[in-house]
This record gives sequence, C-alpha cells and structure tokens, in this order.
Amino acid sequence: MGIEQDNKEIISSIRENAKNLLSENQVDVVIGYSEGTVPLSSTPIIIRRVEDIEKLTWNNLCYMNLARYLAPLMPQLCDSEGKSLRIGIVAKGCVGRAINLLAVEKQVDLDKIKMIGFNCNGIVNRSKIALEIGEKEILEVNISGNEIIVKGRDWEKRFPYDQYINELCKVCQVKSPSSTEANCVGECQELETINDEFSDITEFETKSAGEKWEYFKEILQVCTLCYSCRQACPVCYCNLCFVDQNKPVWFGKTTEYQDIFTFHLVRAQHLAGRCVACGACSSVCPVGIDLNFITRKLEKIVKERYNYTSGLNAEKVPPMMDFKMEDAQEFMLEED
Amino acid sequence: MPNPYIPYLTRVKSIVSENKANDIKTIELEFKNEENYKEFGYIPGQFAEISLIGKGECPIGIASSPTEEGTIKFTIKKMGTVTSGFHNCEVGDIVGVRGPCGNGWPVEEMKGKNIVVIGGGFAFSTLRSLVIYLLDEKHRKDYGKITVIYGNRDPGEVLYTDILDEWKKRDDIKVVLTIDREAEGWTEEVGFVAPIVKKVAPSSDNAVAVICGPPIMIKTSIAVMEELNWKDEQILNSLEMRMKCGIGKCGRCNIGNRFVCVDGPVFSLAELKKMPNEY
Amino acid sequence: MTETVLEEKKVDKNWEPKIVAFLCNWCSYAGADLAGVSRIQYPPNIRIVRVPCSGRVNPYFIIKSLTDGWDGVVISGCHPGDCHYISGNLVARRRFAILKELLEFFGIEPGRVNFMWASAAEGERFAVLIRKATKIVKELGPNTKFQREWC
Amino acid sequence: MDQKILKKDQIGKFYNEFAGEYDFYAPINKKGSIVFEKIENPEDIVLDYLNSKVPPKSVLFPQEEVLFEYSLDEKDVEITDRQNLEQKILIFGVRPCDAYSFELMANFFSFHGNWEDEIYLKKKENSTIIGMGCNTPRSTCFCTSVGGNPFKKEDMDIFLTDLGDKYLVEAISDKGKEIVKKLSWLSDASKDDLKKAEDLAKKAEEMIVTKIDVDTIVKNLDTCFEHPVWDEISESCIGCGSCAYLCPTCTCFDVIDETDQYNNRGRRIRIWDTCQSCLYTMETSGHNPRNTKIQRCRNRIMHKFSYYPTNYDLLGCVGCGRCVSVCPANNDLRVILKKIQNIEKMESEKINA
Repeated sequence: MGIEQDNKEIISSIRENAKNLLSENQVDVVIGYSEGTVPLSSTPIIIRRVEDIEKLTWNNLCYMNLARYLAPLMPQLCDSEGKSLRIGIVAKGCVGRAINLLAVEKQVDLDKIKMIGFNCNGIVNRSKIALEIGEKEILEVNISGNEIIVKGRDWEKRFPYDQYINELCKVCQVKSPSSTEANCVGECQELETINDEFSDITEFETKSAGEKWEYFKEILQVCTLCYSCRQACPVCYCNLCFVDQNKPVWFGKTTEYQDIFTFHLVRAQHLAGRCVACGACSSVCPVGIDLNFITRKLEKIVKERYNYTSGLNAEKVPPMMDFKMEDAQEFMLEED
Repeated sequence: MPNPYIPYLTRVKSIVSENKANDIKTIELEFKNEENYKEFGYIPGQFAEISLIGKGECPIGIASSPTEEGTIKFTIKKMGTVTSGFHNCEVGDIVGVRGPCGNGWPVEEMKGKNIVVIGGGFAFSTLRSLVIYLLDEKHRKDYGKITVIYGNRDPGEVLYTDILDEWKKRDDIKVVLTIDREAEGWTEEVGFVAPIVKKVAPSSDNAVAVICGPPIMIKTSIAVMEELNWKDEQILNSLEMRMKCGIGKCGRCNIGNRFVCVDGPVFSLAELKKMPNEY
Repeated sequence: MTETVLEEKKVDKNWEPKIVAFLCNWCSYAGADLAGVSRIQYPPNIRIVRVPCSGRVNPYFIIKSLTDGWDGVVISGCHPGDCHYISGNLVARRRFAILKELLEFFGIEPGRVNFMWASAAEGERFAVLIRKATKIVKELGPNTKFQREWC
Repeated sequence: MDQKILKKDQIGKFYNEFAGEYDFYAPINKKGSIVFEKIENPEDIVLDYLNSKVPPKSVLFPQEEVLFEYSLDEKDVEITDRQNLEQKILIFGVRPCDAYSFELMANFFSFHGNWEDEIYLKKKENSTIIGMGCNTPRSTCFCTSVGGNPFKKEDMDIFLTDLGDKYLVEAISDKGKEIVKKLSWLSDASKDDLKKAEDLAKKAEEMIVTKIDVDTIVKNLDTCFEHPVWDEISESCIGCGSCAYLCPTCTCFDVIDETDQYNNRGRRIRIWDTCQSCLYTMETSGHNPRNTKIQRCRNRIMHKFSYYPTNYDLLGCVGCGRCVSVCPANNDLRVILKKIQNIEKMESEKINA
C-alpha cells in the first residue's frame, strides 16, 4: 500500500466527516487544507458551505498547524457579536496536541471544537528538498508509491519518501489526535504517555560549548527575523511578544547575530513543555532553518525531568505551570 | 539636502508641571545653536519629532506659537518609554528636535474669518499655539471673532491656566471652559464638550472651526456642528497616528493614500470623509 | 590554575570578572548581609540586585545580563520549602533547570549562570558559594560572545 | 558598436576592473538562498540563478542601516552623520523586475518634496546597475502584467544577456556607456549573438503565463474598501513579515536607538518593518487603527495597487513573484488579485443566484 492510496483514503474520510458535521449542523465552519498554488505548499482554508467540501484535501505538504487559527481567534471564526463559532478542524496528531494544550491553557473552548481526526502519514521536509534541488525551479511535486517525484521544466528527481519527511515525523508517535470521541470524529486515540526518540539531540549534546556555539551561529546567521516561526506556531499566542516589548526594551531587533540568537533562545525557552512537535516553524521558515532541532531539545528536557509530553490530553497541567518539592536540582551550586 | 534623520540639538530651558496628576509637563527648549531656530520656522498645528538620544523619538505637537520667539515648547503626557524619559528630564538636558513636520493649521486661509476653537484634554497644545498666534498684535486684525471651547475631565486637568486667565481678561476672545462632572469651586460650564458647543452655538457664517481632542469628543462635536449647519470644509481636525520618521517614509501613518505626517495632521472634514475609516 | 587558563585565552592576568547576583530579599540578601556583618570575606566581583523572591527572576534578566556583557550571573534564593511566598523558589527552580540546560545546548558555557540556595542564617555558605561561582567564571574568562561589532 | 561580449570565464577579470573603485555586490549562495552581498572573491558569484531570495533592495536599503551615530556625555550629546554615502556601488546581476524596483523606491523616497530620504537617494545616485535578462522566468513571475518584461532594459546601466558560455553586453545609460568604453578588452558581438539574444527574449516573454488585468484591479480597489472579499483574502494569513521583507518594493521601516551603555555612545538605526505586524500601527494610548488581520492584509494590497497608482501614477508591484513563493500559508498574491479582479462578476453571480 503506497502513500498515494493512503492519501486518497484520508481525503475521502476528511470530506465525509466534514460534510456530516456541516450538514448535521454540528459545526458552523470547517478549517482544513486545500491544494496549494505553488509546488511544495498548501493553503489553509475555511469552509462554510457543504458545496465547498471538495476543496478540502490532504497531501503530505499540509505543514501548517491549523490550531494556529484558533488562538487568537480570528474575526472570520466569530459571529457578529465576536463570540466563537462552532468550529470543525481537520486534525492530524499534532493539531490535536496543540488544541489540547490550548485547552489546558484556557485559550480555546473545547466544547466549540470538533476535531476531524485521521492518521497522518507524515509531512514532506520542504526545505530539505528545496535545498537539494538548489537553483532550479520546481514545477510539480507528486507523491507516488513510496517516492516524492519532483519535476521541473526539463528534469525530474525522485526522493525516497521515508527519508525526506520531517525528522519529527519519522519518530512521531501521535499520528492521530489524542482525544476522546466526544471531541473528535474520525480517527482518534487516547494516549497516556509516549516514548520519544532523541538520538540526534543526545549526539549533539556531547559536543563542546564552542562547537555548539559555532553550529548555531552557522545555522542561524541566515535568519531574517521575519518572525514567521513565531506566527506559525500554534502555541505562540501572546498579545505582545517579548521582542516587541519596549518597557523596557529587552532585546534588540537588528539582524546582528546576538539579536537573532537571543530571539531564538528566548522563544525556545517559552516553548518548554509546550511545543507540540508539529514542525510548522521549520516548514514555514523562508530561509529553511531547522528550528525544530531547538524545540526538540526542550521536549527532551521536559520529558527527562518531568516526564511530560505536551498535548496528550486536556487535563494534565504542563510542567511550567506546576512544581514539586522533590524536583531534581542537581544543577544548583553546592559547597564542595 | 542633509540627512533628514539628524535632529537639531536643543537644551531644556524650563519644565512646568501642568496638571494635578503631574503626568503632563510642558518642556521649553532652546536651540543649542541659535541659528537653528530660524531654520526651524514653523506655524501653529505642526509637530516635531523630539528625541532623547539613546532612548528614542516620538512625534509631539508644538505647543508654543511662532510669535513667542526664541524657544519652542512641547506639552508631553507620560505614556510610553520616550515620554516617560522626558518626564525625568532636568533643566539643561539635551533634547533632539526634528521638524517641523506636517501641514499645521491653515492660518493663511483662515484670514478674515471668525474662528471657533474646540479642544479637549491635553490635545489642547497645538490649539494653544494657534490661539496665541491669532491673538498676537501682528495677526489679530487679520482674524474675526475668536471663540475657545475647552473641555476637561476635572479642574485639575485644565492646562495652561495662566494663559487661559489672560485670555479671559481680553474682550476680543470668548473662552468657555467645561469639565465633565461638577466639582467644588468650579464656576464655569459643566458637561461634555459637544453639548456645550450646542449651547454656545457658534455661527457658521464666514467661520472656521478647529477641533482637536480624543476621538469620541471629535465625533460628537462634529455631529453637533453639522446640526448647527456647518459645512464639511469649515471643520478642521487634527489627527493622531503612530509615526516613526515624521517625514512620510517609514510608512505607518497612512490613512488610505495620505500620510498623516506630511499631508496632515490637519484635515478638513471634507477630506476625512473621502478617506477610508482607518484611524 | 586560573591564571594558566587566562593566559591561554590571552586575557590580562589582572582581569576580574563582573558578576551580577540576583538575591532574594528574605533569605539570600539577608545571608549576604550576615556574611558582611560577620566579616566573612567573599570576592568583590558581584553586584547585587535585590529581588523579592527567586521566583521574580525572569529568565530575561539572566539572558539580558549575558547579552549586556556581564561575565557571570548568580541567582540565589531560599532553600526549597523555606520560601517566604511558599512556592516561589520551586516555580523558579523549574525555570532555571530548563534555562540552564538550554543555555548549555546553545553553546554558552554552563558556568556562566549559577543558581544556589542560601538562607538568612548561612552567611558562611553564601560566601563559600560566591567564592566558588567567582572562581568558575574567572576560569571561563571574559564573556565576549555577545560583544557587538560596532561597539 | 554598442554590443559587446563578455565570456563567463572572464568574470574574474571583470570583477577586478571594478573591485578597487566600487563596492561590488553580486548574487552569492548563502546556505541555499541566493542573496546579494558584497563580493570579496569573484568565485563566490553565482551566475546560474533564477532570482535572488532576498531582493537586491538590501544593498541600497539594507535590513538595518545606521542613520547617525552619537556619543553621550553627562550633559551633552554629539551627533556624527553617517560617512560612507559617497562610496560607489556596483550591483551585478540584477533582474529587470528588481532594477525597476530601484526606480520605484527612488520615487517613493523623493516624494514629499521637503523631505527627501537622502540616504537612499545618494546611494542610488552612486550606484551602477548591471542587469541581466531572465532566460527562464519562474512560474510565479508576472512582470508582464505590471508593465515589466523579462528583458526590460530601461532601468539598468548595463544589460547582460546570458548566451550560454558568454554574455551579450549592452550599454544602456550614459553611465553604462562610459564603463563599457573603458572595458576595451571586451570583444564585439556577432550578428548571431544578437539574433540569439532576441530569440531568448521572445521565448522568455512567452514563458510568463500569468496574466493579470491590473487596470481592472486598480479600478475595483477604488470602491471595494469595505467589501467582504477582504475577509476571504486574509483568512489564511498568519501575519508574519516574509512577504514584506522579501518584497523588492516594500520600504517600511522602524527607527530604534542602540546604545552601548558602557562606552556612552550609540547609534540610531532603521530596520525593516512590516505592515503585517499587529504592533506596527499600535499607538501608545493603546488605540490601533489597523487592529485586525483583515485591515492589515487590505492595507498591503491597497498600498501596492491603489495608493501607489494614486500617489505616483505607478504600480507598487514589479511582479517578481517572491511573495507568492515564500508565503508560509500560500496566500498567493495572484489568487488575491484574481479575486479582486472578479469582484463585479462575483456580485452579479450572487444577484443571479
């Protein structure tokens, strides 16, 4: 069974469920993905009428995390009085995780949200492909069998699917939303805990401080501080981001490395125990920085220290909102 | 032309606290290099980008009138980083001034007309500038009757009390002060600005009204003026917008295709009605 | 040993690190006070910022201190369980744990930022720990990572 | 004869002719993205590229630019103007759309007579633009719809056509003619070369398939400020700044003071800013005239396709397609424009239905 067949089944199940929700008047709108207009992309779309259901689609380029559109709530998702409409949302595993986390943080009202769950089969690593293709224009991307077929004007290149999906997707254990039947139609599961693999991070940790500094300097120096990563992140919803605060001005906004570095460092700190491993930040980065590498470190810390994985359910309190008397404190300075 | 982002350097000559809450101060600046004052030549209603070097810059309406020669004044309310910085200033501190920016009140076109000045709160600063300009010996004969209606929240908030007292003594200007709610010792009008305008009912014959204040005051006053048969062209407004450069380059103060910092801040109601409602 | 390290880094032997210390009002600040009153010597490299509680120390403070060029940061609060605000230091501890690992991950020497507990009665302990922190930072040499080109 | 030939293996020699006198900017490959940077080694120059990721506006209007420097004393301040405006700049390998964007920006920065942006204009005046035709425009390009052309030569000083292993060199402006005259070692172009260049130009133009009726759009925008189409257009926008940052004609900036507090000195700089950011128009009082995504998206489109035509009689878009290919949410400008173009049609359909 190839990816193509998978996707066909996913699309038909999404459309079927979305249609039922809309026609039975269980929801007012459905947020989903539609076919992108340029290769290696897809467009989030809001469906209001059953007639438009055919616009919904799924391919392995639906990298945006749709929970982004829930918090902060857009005017398009509100009624005339500014109250939230009932929303159906096409949810892969990480969208489900984001919604759960937003619910824990009291940012969304789960009663008004219906997830349309399905078993996600991975997201193509678009920056990796774009990087390998280099300065040639990609005109078409198809996924067939177990290959990603990339076509240009007079060339074609094939990539093995399982190697060219996001690193996160390779080790993903939450493929469908972790949710109860009440909040979800379609595929869902109830997860207590997962055991993530962090071999790449562990390997990196063995490097010296100097090497690490140089590595990040190398990968972050192309950052243009467009803040796409922040904007695409489903759990970055502050009204006033720390980089924009001016009373006091915490950090500079120039493209000098020091400022880029502090932005990414502090952004990462804010995602401790909150990152839902959707990879949206990496996928949207216009210069192709693998930001997930940083947030995965956070996941690892939180997992190791507090045995917590974000967004598996809408009850468990995230570690940064909690504390225990017996938390490890081996890092504290002690007398010899 | 030289680098337009470089400010003139001035020194703080005096600082006056204007209200009871002590969050509005008038700062008087004198140019470090006196010749700059001539270059600066401004008209009432214009603003300047004033900066504390190292802290930042902000656009503030010029409160002094060009007829008060030698120095310029700004009335500043403590709001953000830069304005708070100004509140911590001492006499002798250096302040950067860039400008004058904007179009200002059209004092030339207003010649020969009766003038109604409606202001509210601390937005009265550019109106102070205008009235002093009009009352100056050189200009007084060019203009007709002057009526000033000035509203505030409470008596402690009334700015420029000395000057207002002076004006009240004169017979060629009518000054109506009002506060929102009754207060002890207050002998003048009580009520919002709009109903007071209605009560005073300035005639629209050969007249111009200049309005500056909080958005809600502008809105309600305009409604009253329309009731009193004022035409859109006779009503002038001074708008506010966020600005950085003050010279039409940084892009943030556009309302439709007009930039508040160079095409404004003074727009007639007729012009405003043509612009999208994005201010 | 410190001196050989500094030599390798081509730093002036007389160089002394500048360390900013965020001390909680109820324990560590009093501890520092006690150390002073009891005439227990500790290095003069630290500049103290008194905060109401170690829970008040926003990670921004620490990162901003480093980017502003301080050579080291010390944060000290009450021992777990002794917090004047009951749990402020426990909340802070989680934050610090993550920040510490994260800074290390980004390649900032772990010794730049040091956390410790010291109660109001522990003047001696406070002095010992400050001595230790100063030694660690001195061995690391000046914090030049955030030096800007134009400065 | 005006047309000359520059062989691709002579690029090093070409570079050396200018390196001393000019700051030589050319496209380089920086971690997989093509950007224009100052060249130290001619071998870094990338010759085979579609178009740069970051537009060459970054040369004349860099992401961060010093406005002036200052030193602070206890009670005094000294301001030093920036010094290096007289430096001659040469930008090599600019595509026609981007070359046109320099003209647009010059128009913008010199608008409002009293206040010209001397920094940009001076730099523009001192720069020489060596452009290059687009043999293979991208599928996202639509320069022909906005008055451009993959082989438009007007806005350049020297125009190059890629003929495989060599370039056809044409001097366009007087400045360019002077330079070509100096480069006496360039060989003359043959008739074949000219013919080939002509064919390439024709082929390139045919390759641009996106056709947008800009006149209708400009006309429609006059009346559709409150139209519900904007809800739809802004639906998928996430409010990042990529489109504005990578747009060759976006000029908005923020001004900040940076102080080196231990040395009592600092500098006032401007950095790129974007109207898509919520805080962009937020006033200190808390009032925000463009508070919602709908208004911000509308402002961006209106600015380029309505305010620019009204103010300067020019379009604010050069059709480079960068925003189309870079938008994380794939909020395609071409689709947006089509929607606006079809507003009347949509409405009549609604009435019929």
